[in-house]
Amino acid sequence: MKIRYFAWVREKVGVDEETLDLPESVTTVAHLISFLKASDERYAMAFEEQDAIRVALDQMHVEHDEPLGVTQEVAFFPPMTGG
Amino acid sequence: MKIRYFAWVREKVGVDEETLDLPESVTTVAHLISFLKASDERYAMAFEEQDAIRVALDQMHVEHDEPLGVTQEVAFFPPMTGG
Amino acid sequence: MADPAPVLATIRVQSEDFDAAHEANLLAQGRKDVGALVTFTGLCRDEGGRLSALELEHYPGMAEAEIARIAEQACSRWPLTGLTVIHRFGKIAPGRNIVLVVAASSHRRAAFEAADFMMDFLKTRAPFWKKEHLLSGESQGWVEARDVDDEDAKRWT
Amino acid sequence: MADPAPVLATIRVQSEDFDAAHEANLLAQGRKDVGALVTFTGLCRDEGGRLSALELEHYPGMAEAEIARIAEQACSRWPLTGLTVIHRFGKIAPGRNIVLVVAASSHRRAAFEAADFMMDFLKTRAPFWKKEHLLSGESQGWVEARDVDDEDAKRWT
Repeated sequence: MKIRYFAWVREKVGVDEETLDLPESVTTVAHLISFLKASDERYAMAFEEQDAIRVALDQMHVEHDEPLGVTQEVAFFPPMTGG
Repeated sequence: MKIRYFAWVREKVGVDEETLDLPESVTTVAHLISFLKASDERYAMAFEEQDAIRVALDQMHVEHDEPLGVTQEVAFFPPMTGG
Repeated sequence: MADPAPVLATIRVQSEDFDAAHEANLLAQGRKDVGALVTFTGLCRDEGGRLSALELEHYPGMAEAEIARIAEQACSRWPLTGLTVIHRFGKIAPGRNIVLVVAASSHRRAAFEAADFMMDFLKTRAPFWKKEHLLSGESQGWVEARDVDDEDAKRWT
Repeated sequence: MADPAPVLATIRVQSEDFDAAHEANLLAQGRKDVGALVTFTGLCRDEGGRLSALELEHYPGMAEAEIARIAEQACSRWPLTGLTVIHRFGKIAPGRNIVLVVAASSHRRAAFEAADFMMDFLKTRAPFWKKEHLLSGESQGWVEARDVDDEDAKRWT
């Protein structure tokens, strides 16, 4: 699964995007965050304030309890500040 | 006292403006309207829907119970439709 | 740092057309404290092909004075960095400009609300009256004031 | 007379500057049913001389898609005759344009509300992030989302 990071989440994780093979137990956004946090300190830092993190599945905003389903692209980013 | 008329009030009265000598008993806008209505049919027509008529004294909006005081210019007109 | 100078609104009542972009640029150019610029342009509609023109009558002197009073309220109510109001009079063809409000501020809500407020009170307090001219050549008569405009204006009290 | 065609919003996400007047004219020219044109321009402020630039990061693809979703809501909610949204990305100096919304309608309230709505949801849902660059040469870091923007967006629900 392709994972993209933006703004300070990107800076903390240290990469723009990466493609990861996920275990079958990872079925929701929240599972994915837990999986990433457990895998490396960089993710633990990036997702420290977990409630502040926004998520998009295939470029649509979703909540953390959303199933990953057949998603091809996950994106993590801070609250938006455009406009 | 100079009196000006605009829009359909002007059309019904038949003049843009006129200068009238008012009796001392005419001390408010409402008195002035009654005085005009009694003086000629044109005014009676123009002020028929009296509540709809707006008034300005020296170019400031006022209510019908406003005293004329030292007003130099009275204006009568329909509700505004600019913008 | 000295307090910012009070904002002086630019107000014009004229028969000539205006250039909305030029007026908006004047409020922004050379400044770095303007974060939001809201421009409202009111245009003459043909009402489904019915109208050949609107004719706007105004009360010279009072029109400028009343717009200035409304603008003063807007400037005291919102932290504006600039405010421009232009209202045309005379015969105006469908598709042409009638009225312009430009409000500039550091903050978007102030600019939106000030422009919206100006339009509501221009509609209900500025001494202008519209007469419709039909394509058929007749004059349709005077446009009637709409209750909804009074209700819009009441939102601000 | 046939029903009017559904309004297609014009949406662009670009690093280049835009010409607000040109975009506004496109929505009005050659038409006689547009009574109200509201143009919102968001500009980069220097925050009291502190900033040398804002840098806007965005999520390519999703930025356009999310703006299109917001625009679609605006078009279904208000009777618009046209809607244009342009959002820039990259480094933007104080005094320069960041974002443009132009809403055209027969009626002023629809144009005002649609533009206001678009800006509230661009702020809170379009995937853009601002980083501040200081005159001192340092990067100040990322602009934090403001609760007041969420509250503004909630006005429409």
